[in-house]
Amino acid sequence: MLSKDQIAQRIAQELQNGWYVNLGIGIPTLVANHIPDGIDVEFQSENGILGMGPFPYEGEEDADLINAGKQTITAMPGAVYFDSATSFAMIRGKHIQLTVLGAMEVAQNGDIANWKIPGRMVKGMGGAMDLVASADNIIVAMMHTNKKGASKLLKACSLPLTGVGCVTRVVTNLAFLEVKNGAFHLLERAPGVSVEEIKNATEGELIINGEIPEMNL
Amino acid sequence: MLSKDQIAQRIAQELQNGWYVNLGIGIPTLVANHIPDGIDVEFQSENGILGMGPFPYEGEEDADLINAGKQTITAMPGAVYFDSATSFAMIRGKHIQLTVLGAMEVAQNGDIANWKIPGRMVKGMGGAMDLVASADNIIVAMMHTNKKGASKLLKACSLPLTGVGCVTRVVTNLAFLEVKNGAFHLLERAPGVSVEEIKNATEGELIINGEIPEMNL
Amino acid sequence: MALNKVVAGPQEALTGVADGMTFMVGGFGLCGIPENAISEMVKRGITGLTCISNNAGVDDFGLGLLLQKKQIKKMISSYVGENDEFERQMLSGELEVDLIPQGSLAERCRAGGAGIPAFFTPAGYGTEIAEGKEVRNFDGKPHILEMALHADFAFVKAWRGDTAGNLIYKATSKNFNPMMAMAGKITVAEVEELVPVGELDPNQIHTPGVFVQRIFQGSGYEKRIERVTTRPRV
Amino acid sequence: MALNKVVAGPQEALTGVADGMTFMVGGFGLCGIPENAISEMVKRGITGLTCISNNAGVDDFGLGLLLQKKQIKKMISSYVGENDEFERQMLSGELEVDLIPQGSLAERCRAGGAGIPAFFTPAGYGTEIAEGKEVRNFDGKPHILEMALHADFAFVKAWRGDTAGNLIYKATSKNFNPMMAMAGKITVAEVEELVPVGELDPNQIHTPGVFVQRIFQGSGYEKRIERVTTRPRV
Repeated sequence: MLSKDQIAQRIAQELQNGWYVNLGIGIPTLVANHIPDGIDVEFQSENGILGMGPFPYEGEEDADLINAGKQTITAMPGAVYFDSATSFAMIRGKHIQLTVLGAMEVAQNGDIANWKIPGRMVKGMGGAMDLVASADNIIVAMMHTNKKGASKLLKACSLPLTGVGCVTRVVTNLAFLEVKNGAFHLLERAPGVSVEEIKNATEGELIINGEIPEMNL
Repeated sequence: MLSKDQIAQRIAQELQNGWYVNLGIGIPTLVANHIPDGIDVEFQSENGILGMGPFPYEGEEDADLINAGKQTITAMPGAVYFDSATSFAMIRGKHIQLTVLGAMEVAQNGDIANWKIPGRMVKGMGGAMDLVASADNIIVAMMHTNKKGASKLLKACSLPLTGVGCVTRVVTNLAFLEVKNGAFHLLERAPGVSVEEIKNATEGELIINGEIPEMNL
Repeated sequence: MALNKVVAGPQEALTGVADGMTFMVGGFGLCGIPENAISEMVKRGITGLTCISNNAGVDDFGLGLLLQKKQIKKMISSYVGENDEFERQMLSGELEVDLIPQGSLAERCRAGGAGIPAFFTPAGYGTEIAEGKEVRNFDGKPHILEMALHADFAFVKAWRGDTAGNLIYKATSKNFNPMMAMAGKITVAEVEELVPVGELDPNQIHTPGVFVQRIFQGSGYEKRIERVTTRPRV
Repeated sequence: MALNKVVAGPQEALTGVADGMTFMVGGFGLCGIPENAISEMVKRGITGLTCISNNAGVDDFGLGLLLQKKQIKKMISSYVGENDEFERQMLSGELEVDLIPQGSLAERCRAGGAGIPAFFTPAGYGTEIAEGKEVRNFDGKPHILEMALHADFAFVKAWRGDTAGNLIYKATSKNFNPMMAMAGKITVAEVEELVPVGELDPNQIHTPGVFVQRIFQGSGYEKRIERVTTRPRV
């Protein structure tokens, strides 16, 4: 089983040189801590920065410099600030090569639900709907099951959708999966996790082709 | 009869304090030379400047600083440069209080034709279609008749239109007219020009209400 | 002479605000919010407001101050999740909430300012956001038609501004301010530093003064940070 | 590390250009045009081009150089009137010309870069420009639907740029360059001065590097002036 940090680490292995990347709140944020050697990427935060750097040292926080999670951040050399319309022009216009975000549910057709639970307080979708509607390359980072043990990889989402047919890959505490042709395709197992465990935790159609390797972290 | 410079001068009398103004090529450009005392306005040139100043002194031309007529210009204190999308956001969004432009024909319903003569080389509409489609306050500066002596103030335009029902006022070498309710309303005569002369030079419906004063230049 | 948009302070700047009006309020979270204009709105006790703002502040700051006093009738936002009073009013039905994808919110404000009445975007297609909206395929991909947003007043906050209303924002405090400045019938800009015309490089201005009707030097900025996050010094 | 978009020069920067492609070319008149990229296109002799550019240069400079060699099949522009060779080719039917209102041209480029497939504008309603286009009333006023523009390559020219592709333009040489930079599948930026990352203030960048795939320091800029206009010294 992967820790949240290890989920981020596995996702970071997917980064390619020269990519611009948008990381959502939660596990996705941790991806920035695991950039492989020799890979240069730039992080976008949709509130208006490209070239987001690490959190500032204590005492060096700047109220005018935050990320989309409202955390204080720093800027890397080569960074640039811009307004929200320009920010979503980048996102909608497919200038960002990878979007990593969390989800409550992912369906085998690539649908994602991550913004609303009926009957509960709705906080809003923020930039998630724009991100999932436009990005060609979307990795979801989440636990394989919810707190009650129910699968989050489903035949169909039960919650209100954030976007349709958009998720291309999922990394959970149990597995790395590709979403295509209306099914989850198991690519890798988390260390120490069996195919059987993954099967049992996946409600949606799961395609298992040949021997499934363990992740190499 | 007004000279081209006097047409510009009469139009300049319409300027109000605090206005942003877009001046077209030709006679409209001359308006900037006649700003009345005590009136502060800023000139926009749609290629990307607000706060356009006079032409530079010889030897001080900057190839990177031109107006929409491709002439070298200067910038006033408080000027700002912007891209063409922002420029037309100002125009389309009605942030410019007055547009002055030339015309080949104006119709009594406010239609304007100023970009194309069938059978001749077409140079293009430039920004004129955006300007006339959006501005609430459009003054046309032109000769009352064309080189053949035919009226340019018509019942209906014969040339391909630039915009429909948009012209609010016309200043010619003969007169100052308002365009409303489907007719030209004569407001002022050029010095030494009789109402009769204006009537004869106007093909469109001309409303003459009471005594028509001479312009005060 | 450059135009002069300077007013004495928030009181003069908000001349004409009235119950039931629609307001755009710049900022992302508490970053880049027009603190002085919000305070003045609280002071005036104007009610029945529709506020277009990406967020709704926190309980005791930003738009939260107007929520506390129940001055807001409707919020148009993309994310409103840092505010208990908001939650209470929303669940009780006192507060109307229209949630909009963040990119669509930004673009709808820009469209309002730019004279574009409507545009197509893929954001929200297939979700409840698309309900009742026109859907059209472009290049085989479904998009929905979104309408421009307008406001009676737009309140924006910049870092530096000149007397002609030209504005420069600092870092990520830019966010929604430039588009909202474009879309207000009356745009009120408050700045940390107000300078004479000629002091700002015309090449570096983010919001041209043409979009700003009134400008004043703000005071007493708290510039609160919602989530101070630091890393250890090595 | 910041991303590195630097290529050696125009030759490397234009790798992949081919006959029949669509090109966006920044500039207004001869102001802010990508002189080096245009020269390289002439040198390569690529033909059948569709060029999206506000103007078409003059007879012996700018896009006029490509017209002379009959490399351009179609121009998409708002104003093309400074060019005898253009006129000859247009009247003879050798050259296809699509004239677009200048504001619609700018917004259609931006839309292409911003993932907005179409938008409504009042410009051109009731004229021949509106023929075949959808008309819809908003607030009682008719608007026409305009579509986004895209290009295989966008050539832009900036004043300063850094190795990550961030660009700053000077004065009115900005014009169409920022929107075209957004709308190119491959955007090639040439700059008068190329600097290392960190030298440009992140607050003052006009085109974020994310829109630029290749950047090089240009050379031999003529920066011709179409209409030198001066006033007498008093």
